[in-house]
Amino acid sequence: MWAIKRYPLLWLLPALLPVAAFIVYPVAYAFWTSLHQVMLLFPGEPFVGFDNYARVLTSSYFRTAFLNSVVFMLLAAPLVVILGVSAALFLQRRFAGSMLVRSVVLLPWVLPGAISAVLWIWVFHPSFGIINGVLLGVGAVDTPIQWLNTPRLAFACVLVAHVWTQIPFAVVLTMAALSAINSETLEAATIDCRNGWKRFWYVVFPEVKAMIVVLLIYNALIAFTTYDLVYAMTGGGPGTATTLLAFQIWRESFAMYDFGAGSALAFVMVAVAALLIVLITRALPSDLFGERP
Amino acid sequence: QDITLEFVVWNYALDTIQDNVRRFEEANPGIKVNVTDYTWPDYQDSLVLRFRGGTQTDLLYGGQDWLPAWASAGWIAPLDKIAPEGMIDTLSGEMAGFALSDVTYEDQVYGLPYYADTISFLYNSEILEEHGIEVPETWEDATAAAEKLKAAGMNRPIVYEYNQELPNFFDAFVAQVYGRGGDLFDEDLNAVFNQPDNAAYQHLEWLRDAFEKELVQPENHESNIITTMNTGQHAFTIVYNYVLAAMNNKAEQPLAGQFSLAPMPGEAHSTLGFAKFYAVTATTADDPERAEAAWKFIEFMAGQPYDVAKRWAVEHGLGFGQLPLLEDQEVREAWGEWVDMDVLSNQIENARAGTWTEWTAVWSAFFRPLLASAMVGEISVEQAMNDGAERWNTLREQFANR
Amino acid sequence: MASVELKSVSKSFGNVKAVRDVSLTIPDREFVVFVGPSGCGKSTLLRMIAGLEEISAGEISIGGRRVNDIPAADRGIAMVFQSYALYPHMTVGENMGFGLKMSGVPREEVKAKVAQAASILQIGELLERKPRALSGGQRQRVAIGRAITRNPDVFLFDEPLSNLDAGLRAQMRVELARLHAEFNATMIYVTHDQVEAMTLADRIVVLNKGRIEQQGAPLDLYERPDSMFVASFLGQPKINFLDVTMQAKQGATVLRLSDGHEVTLPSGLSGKVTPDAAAVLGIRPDAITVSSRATAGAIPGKLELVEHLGSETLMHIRLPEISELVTVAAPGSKRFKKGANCWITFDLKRVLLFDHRGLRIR
Amino acid sequence: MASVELKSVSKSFGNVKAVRDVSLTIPDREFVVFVGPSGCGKSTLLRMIAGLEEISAGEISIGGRRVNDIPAADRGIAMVFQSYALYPHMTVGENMGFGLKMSGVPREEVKAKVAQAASILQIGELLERKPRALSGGQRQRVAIGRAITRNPDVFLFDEPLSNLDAGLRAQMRVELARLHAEFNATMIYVTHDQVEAMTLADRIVVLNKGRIEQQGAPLDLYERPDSMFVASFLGQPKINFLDVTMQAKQGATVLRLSDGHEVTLPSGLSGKVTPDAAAVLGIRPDAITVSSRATAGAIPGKLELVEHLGSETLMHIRLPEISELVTVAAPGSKRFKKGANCWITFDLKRVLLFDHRGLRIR
Amino acid sequence: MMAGRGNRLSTFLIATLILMFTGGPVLLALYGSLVPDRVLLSRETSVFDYGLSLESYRYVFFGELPPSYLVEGANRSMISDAARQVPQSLWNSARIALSAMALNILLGAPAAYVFARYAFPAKKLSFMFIILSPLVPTTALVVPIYMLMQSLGLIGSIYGIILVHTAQALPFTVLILSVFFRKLPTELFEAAMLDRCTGFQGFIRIAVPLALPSIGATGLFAFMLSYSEYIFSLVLSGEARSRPVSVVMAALARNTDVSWSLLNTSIFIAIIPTLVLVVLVWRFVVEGLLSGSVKG
Ligand SMILES: Nc1ncnc2c1ncn2[C@@H]1O[C@H](COP(=O)(O)OP(=O)(O)OP(=O)(O)O)[C@@H](O)[C@H]1O
Ligand SMILES: Nc1ncnc2c1ncn2[C@@H]1O[C@H](COP(=O)(O)OP(=O)(O)OP(=O)(O)O)[C@@H](O)[C@H]1O
Ligand SMILES: [Mg+2]
Ligand SMILES: [Mg+2]
Repeated sequence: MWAIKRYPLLWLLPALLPVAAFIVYPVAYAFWTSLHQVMLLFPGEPFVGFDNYARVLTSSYFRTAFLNSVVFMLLAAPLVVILGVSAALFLQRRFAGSMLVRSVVLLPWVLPGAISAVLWIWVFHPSFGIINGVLLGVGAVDTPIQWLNTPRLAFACVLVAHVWTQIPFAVVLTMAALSAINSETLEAATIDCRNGWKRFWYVVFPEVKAMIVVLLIYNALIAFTTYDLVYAMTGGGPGTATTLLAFQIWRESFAMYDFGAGSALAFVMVAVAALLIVLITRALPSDLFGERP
Repeated sequence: QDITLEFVVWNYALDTIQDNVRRFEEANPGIKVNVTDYTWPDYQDSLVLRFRGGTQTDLLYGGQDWLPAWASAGWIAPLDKIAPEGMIDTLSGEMAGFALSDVTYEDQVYGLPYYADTISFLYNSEILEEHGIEVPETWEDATAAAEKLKAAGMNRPIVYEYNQELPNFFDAFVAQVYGRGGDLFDEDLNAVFNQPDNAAYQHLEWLRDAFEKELVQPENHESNIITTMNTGQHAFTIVYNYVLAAMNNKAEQPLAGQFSLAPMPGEAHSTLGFAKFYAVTATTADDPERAEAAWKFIEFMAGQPYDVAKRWAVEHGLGFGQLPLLEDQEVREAWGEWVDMDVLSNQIENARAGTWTEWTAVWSAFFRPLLASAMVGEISVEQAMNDGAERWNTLREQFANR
Repeated sequence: MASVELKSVSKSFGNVKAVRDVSLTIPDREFVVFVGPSGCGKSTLLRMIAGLEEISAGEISIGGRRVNDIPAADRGIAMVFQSYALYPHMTVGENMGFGLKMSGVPREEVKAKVAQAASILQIGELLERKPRALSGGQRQRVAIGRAITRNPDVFLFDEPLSNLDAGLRAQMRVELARLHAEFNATMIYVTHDQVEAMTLADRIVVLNKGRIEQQGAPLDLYERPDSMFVASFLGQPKINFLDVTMQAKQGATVLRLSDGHEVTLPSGLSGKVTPDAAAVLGIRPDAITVSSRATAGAIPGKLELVEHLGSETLMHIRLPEISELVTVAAPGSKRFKKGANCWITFDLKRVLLFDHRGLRIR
Repeated sequence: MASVELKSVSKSFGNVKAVRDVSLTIPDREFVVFVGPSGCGKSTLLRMIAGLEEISAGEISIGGRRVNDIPAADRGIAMVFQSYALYPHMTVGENMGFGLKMSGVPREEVKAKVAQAASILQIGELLERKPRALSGGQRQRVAIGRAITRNPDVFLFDEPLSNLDAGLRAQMRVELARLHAEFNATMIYVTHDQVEAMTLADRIVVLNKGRIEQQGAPLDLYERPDSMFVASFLGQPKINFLDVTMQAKQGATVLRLSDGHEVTLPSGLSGKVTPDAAAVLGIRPDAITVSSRATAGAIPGKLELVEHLGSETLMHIRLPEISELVTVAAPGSKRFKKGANCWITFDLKRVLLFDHRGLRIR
Repeated sequence: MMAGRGNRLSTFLIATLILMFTGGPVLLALYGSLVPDRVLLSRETSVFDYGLSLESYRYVFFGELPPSYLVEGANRSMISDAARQVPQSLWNSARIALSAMALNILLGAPAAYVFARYAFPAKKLSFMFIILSPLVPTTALVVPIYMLMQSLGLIGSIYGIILVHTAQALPFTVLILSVFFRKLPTELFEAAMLDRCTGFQGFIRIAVPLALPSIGATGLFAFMLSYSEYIFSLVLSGEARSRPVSVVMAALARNTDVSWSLLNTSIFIAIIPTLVLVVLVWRFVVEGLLSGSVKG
């Protein structure tokens, strides 16, 4: 019954089944939808082939939203990983108050997304935000900066907020991975290299590389597919500055009652995300997917 | 046998809703009402999901912009189906014109107002006084006033609710166009707003100019407008009346009492009036037992003697579609705390209903990003208006042929 | 200049005292070997010198510079870890060249040095493998290689040859000696192998329970141990101890075994002899002669176990009258039979005497 | 019944052939020791018997039952891993008791057995510690403890004593011998320690590059090696090899060293002697006598290096005329000086002769 | 390893930077929860005039209306019943997120273990399946999943949410855990085999305890994913009784009738228990467990 060699499926099914039930079935359904005209205000759900795809790909928002999403992801995922890993490395140090810092680092994680948005609005708000307060207070600027109302700045701000929310997980995962490194390997490294950065790059990084790849994939996916925080902060604006592709799925489906188009857009994003995963795993080869030696 | 009605709301002042429901239950033994609330931005999506998923829903808050779509999709039912003969006519008679228009689709009344309100032009009277500025009569006045304030060191005199994902964004724009005395559509529902002499066209240009001159500070949620205006760094805003009530709330806000309502600038001083209403789903209307209970509920909430509507007005400053309440002493007294009743009454009388079709909501979702882009100068006003008009016409055709 | 100096160094893990108040001066270029029973603190001491272990008390200087707060990388040391501590993701070659690469040595030179070390260690053909595809002894050699490619001031070796076969070990011993001569580095070396200790060391430091028990030149320690502990620790097979009482007789010292046999020491200790004092006689297995016939003064015994090691034979002889087991090492493979009666005599010049506290009586 | 039988067993890792066509029968209760150079496949062989390594070719039976496809857990085996493989999250006590616990032995009994093993291994006071708080030798003892608490049919020991000090190692050796006698288990033991091999083994199997080179009783192998490899592998210090040419002279065999010196073997080999055939003379260090004066037939040499091991002295003597280095082991600490001239003679009864392929000529 | 001895000043500076970046906004929330809006927003008055006030906390926990609620001649103050749902929603979230976490570990760890340590037919395929399943944006799945749940009768209960959250986190749980399981030395499992462990026992007694830090980290991941998930929590929870924190907090954050201080109070009340839990697990995530097991 428990023999793994003979019944590997028995060990896998508990994980595969829920995923299949709550992801594969809905995905299949969504795919079906993407090939049909499913508009709630119109009768019937006729098959339309790839019309929906053509429609979303040629829609007015697609180009901007797609670029925004891709840039957002290309910035957010590496930023989260780099900052998270650096913080994790730093937090391995023991110093007075290190436990406090370790705990505080987790704070962004325990805040629901809507709340993070509120707090960051408060940070960036032109009239009562803390940053402008400080800048005005010290006389660095004489008129408040319109953080969230200036296209480039708004993009940067939502990026900061997004990175902020994702860092704790990166820290936790990296620290867990770091703790799984044989301490003597690290000791050997402290003898071999005096340069902490090199020590990280040559000894520590290879040991946590697989985990970093997972982190990158996860963060790329998250950055590519979430929009709650961004929309709560900017509503996608000003103009189209922070309009994200993932939100358009929602808009097509629920605001325009066109579920076919929404689903089609989702599968366009799947294609991009899959490409992305392939790129990440190619760029950072790790034995993540291989057979065990 | 108890009946439990499923009542879906957005969660503005949820405790008051629940208190009202409790009172209803006390008055109507045997009927229980289960309240499910969603946030305003999620509300219509959640309802669409409930409709599509077939989740038991008896009563709900409706909105003027969704009514034609929901009614034509067969999700909600006309109240005649559940109300006693003649009752609806009676109640309609006491409704403000824009409110009645908003709850009516193809000549049938689908709801009774939960609240009905106008979108208003608000200003900080102390600031205006301090700078010797008159209350703007026209949009050009508004620009002039804002420029004067800006010159005097006020960074962004106008606070503007700018969130392309909320229907409010479109509603506010329409209200401003109505202030100018124009409309976006002609009698036959043709889009005319892409003509440069159309008021909408001109107003969008006005907005674009105001943004360009850095007179406007966008806020993406009305709740932020309350706090932002209360920092005293801004003089004007355009928003729902109950927001004014919150801005002038002495218990909470530092500058309470400084904010006043002015007639919407423009030649007509008109504005958009709208109604949110209690509606009944089609499935419930078809089930006699539930239908009866549902009617009792709607009648309790929105029917005579309008106690609940009055409560909303008194406690939260929500407007109402039931005209008799305008004369109610208690209401006038409570409102007097935060608004000049005469100005407000005038504005209400001067308000117009919007143009709501089956495809308005869909179109508005498409049009709002265009508006937003045009305001900040990403695209030209002309392009925004033309694209919007084109989409309008396509949709109109599609719906005609469906 | 890379003398190593320990001043009253101590180390505790929680309430385990691993190293207690060790003071030791190792001059530049000396080859010092630490020996001591398992768990006596050898590795801990090495790790403290390397800077891998916080120093609980005391002070360590390398080349005259206090290094307590200097990070490991800056102490100018190379170390072979007892547990190897290879970098699992690097090939053998990369493992060995890593230290050099990190010191900025050009790639070509690294390669040459690695190749040289690999050929010394006979792992030339394994350079491309990852550590997990190596045998235990091969891993250990990589660990050695990692240290000897470098050119440090101080080498720290923690049982570097323990997993190698005898032949290889002998070769490596020679190589290490050569390395020492060549590099002019100070060497601190931990081993359990007596041959290594005796042949390599300029000085042996015997540790016991975290303390230095005795230190000195190898042969000195072997022949003139200060205590029973040192006497028994060095020398293989172990020294035999027999309880005796001492008597001074006509200037000579007479030791009486518990069965009444008397052994008269040729050289006098008489001045120090308290009559009838209990003492312990120590005699190395190779200082005992076994004969199959009784001779004058010989002590009778019975062969309990005979072990043939090839080049020598170990005989475990029970002395029935004092019921002690004595080990005798005889060269070659003597054909004594198990259970046979025999008579043993001591090489009196090599008898060591200890008092009741285990300290040597000279 | 736990005989172990290997039939033409091979193992490859990719294109590395670790074990080649090994056939071996180990009767029940035998104590077999595997020796061989580092990397020759000892551990691999052990792991194959244990069932940890897929068998590339051949067949293994335990107790007469083919076990190729029987999982490790069901082979009735206890093993000490070369790398210990302690469970890091368990205390020493838990590590040692884990196997018993898994076999459903009652808690009390586990505790008793663990306590007993711990006291044998002298780690009684460490039972509550985690492995990472142990010294290398302590960890190794825990690894042994994990095996000996159990009562398997076959014990597999992979260099179990390599990190222990000499004294402890001697004690453990005795304990293992006792254990063997007591448990009636078959023992397969890998070691690099010749003393262990010679004293513990019923039979020694010498491996070389994945093949069995020779097997037999310890003393047999030492005294009658089949090949130069075995001769040089066993015995410490290593046997000396000198190139000679053979001649039959009057029924005796005369070996001519390259400098013309002749050594006449007392017992005849003449039948096999091809005149002027090249051969190799093997002579163990302890079969050479060194004298400071020239005697008849003695070969002159010069002392290059003297190593004092305490109980014996190793002299490395250069024979100038044939420029070979010969190692001589003499008991005690001989006071020869480095650089002194000396003359060596061979114990002719102990001379071994090998042909050009390295095989013994008898 | 010896503690990094980086220079004290740099340690202090970096620590401060991290504290300010990660903790700053939350500190703002704490401040905001203790100060009424009229003080917070006003340029003229400051905390020192009014002192800190716990009235919002009292409202959330005891339903005690703030004194300002009853101020004569003012609208009622901006309080919302949603704030009073916070404690209940925390309880809901705790049940949902803890269940999702437990399910993730229970269901995911065996699969991860098998992926990490065994070769079997169709391994690649099932692994690809696991990897690719989270690619589809959840927005596209809302309708099908809603309808699926509707047909299972799980709308309006926490069970549907638990299931969905579990399924959403599982692919990553498996991925992360298999990376960790891969790092465990093979020898340990070999030793376990010889100690007569079955595959299952090897998993339970060796792999799981050794991977505990990583299981902790993964568990935190699943927990937090569930805790902060919004869309499914919203649409599947239905009425207030089964609503998790994320939904209630969003309701507060997006509502006009909630004062800042009440919102901030709710934020605080919502995060403290979670933070405590997360920090507890977190403390042992950083414990290295592997040292001293194998040589080499
Ligand atoms: N995974 C592997 N891949 C390739 N080669 C391997 C692998 N494992 C072992 N080997 C090789 O197989 C040979 C036999 O290894 P094994 O561990 O059995 O040696 P050993 O006799 O135990 O040596 P030692 O005495 O050093 O422990 C070695 O040469 C080793 O390099
Ligand atoms: N982390 C620790 N916690 C508690 N005790 C420890 C720890 N590390 C080592 N010890 C103890 O300190 C003592 C010295 O350990 P050390 O490793 O220095 O011994 P050693 O002399 O190298 O022994 P061996 O010859 O067995 O390697 C041992 O008794 C060991 O049990
Ligand atoms: Mg040690
Ligand atoms: Mg081995």
